[in-house]
Amino acid sequence: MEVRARLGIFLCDCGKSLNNIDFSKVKERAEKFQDVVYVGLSSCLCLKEGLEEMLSVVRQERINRVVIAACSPELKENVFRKALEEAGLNYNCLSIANIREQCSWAHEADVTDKALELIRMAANKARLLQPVERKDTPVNTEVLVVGGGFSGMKSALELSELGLRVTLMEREPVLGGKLGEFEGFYGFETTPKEILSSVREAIEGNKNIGVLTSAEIIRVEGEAGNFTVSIRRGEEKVSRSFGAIIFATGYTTEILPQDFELKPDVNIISQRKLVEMLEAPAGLEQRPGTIGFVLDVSDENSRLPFLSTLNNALAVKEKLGSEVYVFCKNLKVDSEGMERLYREARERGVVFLKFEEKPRISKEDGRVKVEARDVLRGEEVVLLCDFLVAEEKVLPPEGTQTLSSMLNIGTDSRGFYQDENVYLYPVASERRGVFFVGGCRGDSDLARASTDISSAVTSFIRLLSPRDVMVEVKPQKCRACLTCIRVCPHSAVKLVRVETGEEVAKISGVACDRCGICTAICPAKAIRFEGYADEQILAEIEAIGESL
Amino acid sequence: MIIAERKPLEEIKNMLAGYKKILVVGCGTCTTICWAGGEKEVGVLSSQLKLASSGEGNELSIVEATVERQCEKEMVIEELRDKVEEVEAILSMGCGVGAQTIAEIFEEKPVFPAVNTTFMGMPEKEGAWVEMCGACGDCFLDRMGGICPVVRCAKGLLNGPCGGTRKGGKCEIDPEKECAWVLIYQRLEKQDRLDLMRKYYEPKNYGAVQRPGRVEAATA
Amino acid sequence: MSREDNKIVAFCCQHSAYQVANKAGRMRLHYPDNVRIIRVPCAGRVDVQHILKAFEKGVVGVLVMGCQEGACQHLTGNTRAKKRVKYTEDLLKEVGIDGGRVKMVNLAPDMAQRFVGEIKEMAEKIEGR
Amino acid sequence: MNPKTMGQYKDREGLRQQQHRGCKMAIHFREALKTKDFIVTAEAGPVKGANTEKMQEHIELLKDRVDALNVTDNQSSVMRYPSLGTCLLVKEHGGEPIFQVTCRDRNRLAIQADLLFAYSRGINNVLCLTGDSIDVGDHREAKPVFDLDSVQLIHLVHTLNSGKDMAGNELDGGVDFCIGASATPSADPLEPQLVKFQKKLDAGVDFIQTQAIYDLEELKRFMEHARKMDGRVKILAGIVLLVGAKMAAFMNEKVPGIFVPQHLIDELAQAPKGKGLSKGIEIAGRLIRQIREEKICDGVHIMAIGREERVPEILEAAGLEGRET
Repeated sequence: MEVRARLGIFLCDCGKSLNNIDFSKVKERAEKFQDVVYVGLSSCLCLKEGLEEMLSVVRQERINRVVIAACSPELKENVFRKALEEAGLNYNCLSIANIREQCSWAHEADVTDKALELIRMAANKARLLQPVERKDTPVNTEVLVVGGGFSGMKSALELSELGLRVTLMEREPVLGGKLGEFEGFYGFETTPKEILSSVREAIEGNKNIGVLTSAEIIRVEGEAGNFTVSIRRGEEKVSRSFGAIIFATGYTTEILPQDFELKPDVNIISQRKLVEMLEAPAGLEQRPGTIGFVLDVSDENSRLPFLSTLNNALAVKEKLGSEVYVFCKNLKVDSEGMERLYREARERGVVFLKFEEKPRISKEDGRVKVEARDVLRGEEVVLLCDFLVAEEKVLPPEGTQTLSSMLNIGTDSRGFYQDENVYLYPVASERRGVFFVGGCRGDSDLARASTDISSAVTSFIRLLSPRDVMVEVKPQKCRACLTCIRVCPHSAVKLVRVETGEEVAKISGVACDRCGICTAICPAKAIRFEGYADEQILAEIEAIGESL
Repeated sequence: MIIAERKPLEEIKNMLAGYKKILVVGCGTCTTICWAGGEKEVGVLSSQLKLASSGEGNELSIVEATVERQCEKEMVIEELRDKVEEVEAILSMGCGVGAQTIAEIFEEKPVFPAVNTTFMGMPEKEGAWVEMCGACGDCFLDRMGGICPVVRCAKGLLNGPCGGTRKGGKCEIDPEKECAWVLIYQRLEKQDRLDLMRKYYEPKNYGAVQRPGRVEAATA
Repeated sequence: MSREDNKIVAFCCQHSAYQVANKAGRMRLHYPDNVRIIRVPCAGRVDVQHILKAFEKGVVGVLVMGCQEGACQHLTGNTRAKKRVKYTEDLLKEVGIDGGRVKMVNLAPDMAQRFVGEIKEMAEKIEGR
Repeated sequence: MNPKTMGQYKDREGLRQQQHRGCKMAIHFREALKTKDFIVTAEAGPVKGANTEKMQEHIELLKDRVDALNVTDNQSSVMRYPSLGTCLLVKEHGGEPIFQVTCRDRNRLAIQADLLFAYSRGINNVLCLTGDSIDVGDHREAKPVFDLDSVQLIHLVHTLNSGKDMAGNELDGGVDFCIGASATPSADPLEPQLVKFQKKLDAGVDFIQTQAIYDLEELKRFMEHARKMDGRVKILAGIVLLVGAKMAAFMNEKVPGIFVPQHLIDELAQAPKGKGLSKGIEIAGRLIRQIREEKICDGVHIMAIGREERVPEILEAAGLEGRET
């Protein structure tokens, strides 16, 4: 049965500072609004004293819907809601009129009438607010981590430390990823290989982490808290449930990219080849006297090529003692520690040359000739080197597009996950419960990957806390037209069979991000968004009309 | 599903000229699903009619309703019986079948169509539908790779594409639309059944459905 | 007609435009007081009917204010709103309410000046109607 | 000749000779197809209106210069003087008409009736076409008929030739049409078109007139396919007169199934101001000459849309003026 609304209106003049509102007039007029049983004025509603007074009035007057006319809701809404719950009211029975930022402060002249109208809008809406039930949707706490490189393994370890079960999936037969391809991090005591083997060991000894190698995702269904993932391992296909999925699928490099117009050669080589040489210098016929690096021709966005160049240049100096020249357009040293690496390289005698126009590269007497105009010196430079290390372009790994369309998640212009959407940045995606960490978000280094992992883990923990269902499909009105399923940006709606046997749309409380796009678009008006329901928005509009 | 489109307001206003009390009836089935005449569109049209009539100083009184399936007499009676009494005219937002069903039941009230019924189609994406079937009464999709040239080819050709096919296999009349015959070719080629396309098809029996059409189930 | 009768409704996305309005207030950037802000969770929540209803109630201008294109937390909310605003404009034209009285505005959270400018522009437009 | 008396001619050849009595044209088009090394046809476009003077001039100008004159049927879905009526004018002037029949405006009853009438008036050649879509013309709200398609139309003419109508009824006074069809050598993709082309050949046609072709390599590729399918049918390459670079670019962009290579557009663009048309005539002449010299196909069909009076110049440029027809 509908309980008749008993409205209490609590005005706050913010320490008597809202001088262009005549609160006595507001109080007098607001008392005449429909269903209002109390109007009071405070100067510090958000402080202990003000809150306590409000609570006692709410209890005394048996107020069941509260209107607060004060500062902007995002400032103190949670304080007020909590207080109301103490008084035994559902937190959703509160409507706030923003009479400070959007009224008193926004206008110079007397705005008593406007304030009154804002309060009437809030009161109209308050009358229609429904108590919200907190539903504890069961959430699967096991996490699937896709990609067994550094980022993937680290994510698995961090989650397992919190006592969570993790399945770590890798496409290749062994864990490891790209980390082993680095020669070393200059100035670090441990080598990448050592880091890798220690992480791998930790994974292997961990009871909470299950490892699936040579495994690939073929389908992802469901939503945050309850994903069903179909995985193929050779001939075998398995279907498993997870609460969240962390993608750490990494990146790939195109050695000697197309736009570089170079062909691999005995002495035009990739960074990886150079690393192999550095690992076994004894295998070289003779020590190379000069080694050149060319950078920044095909891709200005990536940091990784700069990082490997600086590291490898220093390693060449140390292990081979060759002369090292680095040709580049712009040197990016914005990652942690890179400035130091750069300085050290210069101190050790690595020569950096800045070009504007692409260097011309040719062969001469079995050596590689690089001709470029050094814009800083303003002169043509000709270098003959024994080896030329060419830039590698950082690209999304194979299968990224397939995964992206399977997940219904977009990629950025370079094809990496998590484009620069400010709200989702850095690791979230438009699908709640799906996160991206490390190299698959564009190029990354260990520091950035580690930050990513922490944010993803924190976000997942937040996902586990119970959420209120605010957006719901009324099954009897649903025509199963699938519109909401098609438009939901978070893939939070699916078709389910209800008891009557009919199929209707159902919104997952966990996956829903509460945008109301489905509510607005439903042609049968079958979706209700508590707090922003049609009748509630229309009631606010009605209040504007009433004074006309 | 049946696809329809809202008529321009001007046309609807002209139909309603002289009537003061109107019942706007949506249909909860096809026209809801194709966004032309569900509960929401009933609200939008009613709002528009109110705005238009009050602008002319002659406000209409509007009753809104939505019938689960306007083509079902029982449902129409159940939902509209009482509401019809208070109005002078009925505006149907169902397909042509729905409007005629209402007209047949409430014979003393004029019934006006607020939508144009356009075709039978499939949703392409949200808010977009494409024609798929022309109800020819003589289905031959088995030989056409599951693509009906009767409605998906601009000319309804049966033996292959016309010479107007545009570059990339687009239709002569609209570079945005696919040439059905190129689609049929590709589909049959994929299934290794191109022989079906190479066969000659006789002129179609356009009399397969005798107008007015009527079907009665043998077991009825 | 007094300004009080010439009301404007601004549907403001809570992620951007609503914050922008607050910011304008904090900066004491004054704007016409006939605007009424309705907070929405995303511009994509605003429906044709909400706008039409506002006009039915005598409101003379409506602004739908959402995030910058490409920066919607819900990806398509602001672009859908833009389409809907365009459609509503056409519906209003059919009932003799001239175009320009409904407008989609895309705002980043720091565009207080722009917000005020848009309100002023709409206020001027409806004053001269 | 009184059509009522047609029934008495049991012998078709006799009928044909009867019809030809008094004709100036030396050879019947069917004969030309058989005997000529290189066949030339041209298009006569009916006018919009009942004033047929200009058409008659064109007919008079062209009838002895080409082997037959095609008469278009509401070309581009633009309503005009009828194809059948214009064919009669060609006959009256002693020319050899090719009656173009599309499926767009008439159902199977109307088409059969028109064909019977045509034959009764000595119109013996029919080009079976689907017809452009209603949407490209000037009566866009018309109901498109397309009761038949071009392949079915070819079959229909054969049915009539066999002395029966489509419903299988005996005809009192049969017909014997020389049957043609069209092809689109520059279609992309070509394969579905070839399937249909094969159906036309299977149905049985005496000649093919292609859509406009400018890229002879494309034509050669098409001819390779066509010869493999049927070595017997006579294929006439369609030549549309270009009047300037603008028109060429427009056709590339807007006219389906036509591709003008860039070098021709450049050539037209380089022509001095006001000389675009002469350049177009030169190009058409050159194309025809090359087709004939390299024996790419059996002839050409010249479409000088709206500029029929320039056809003799094209023939001259092609070195065909003054040849025996």
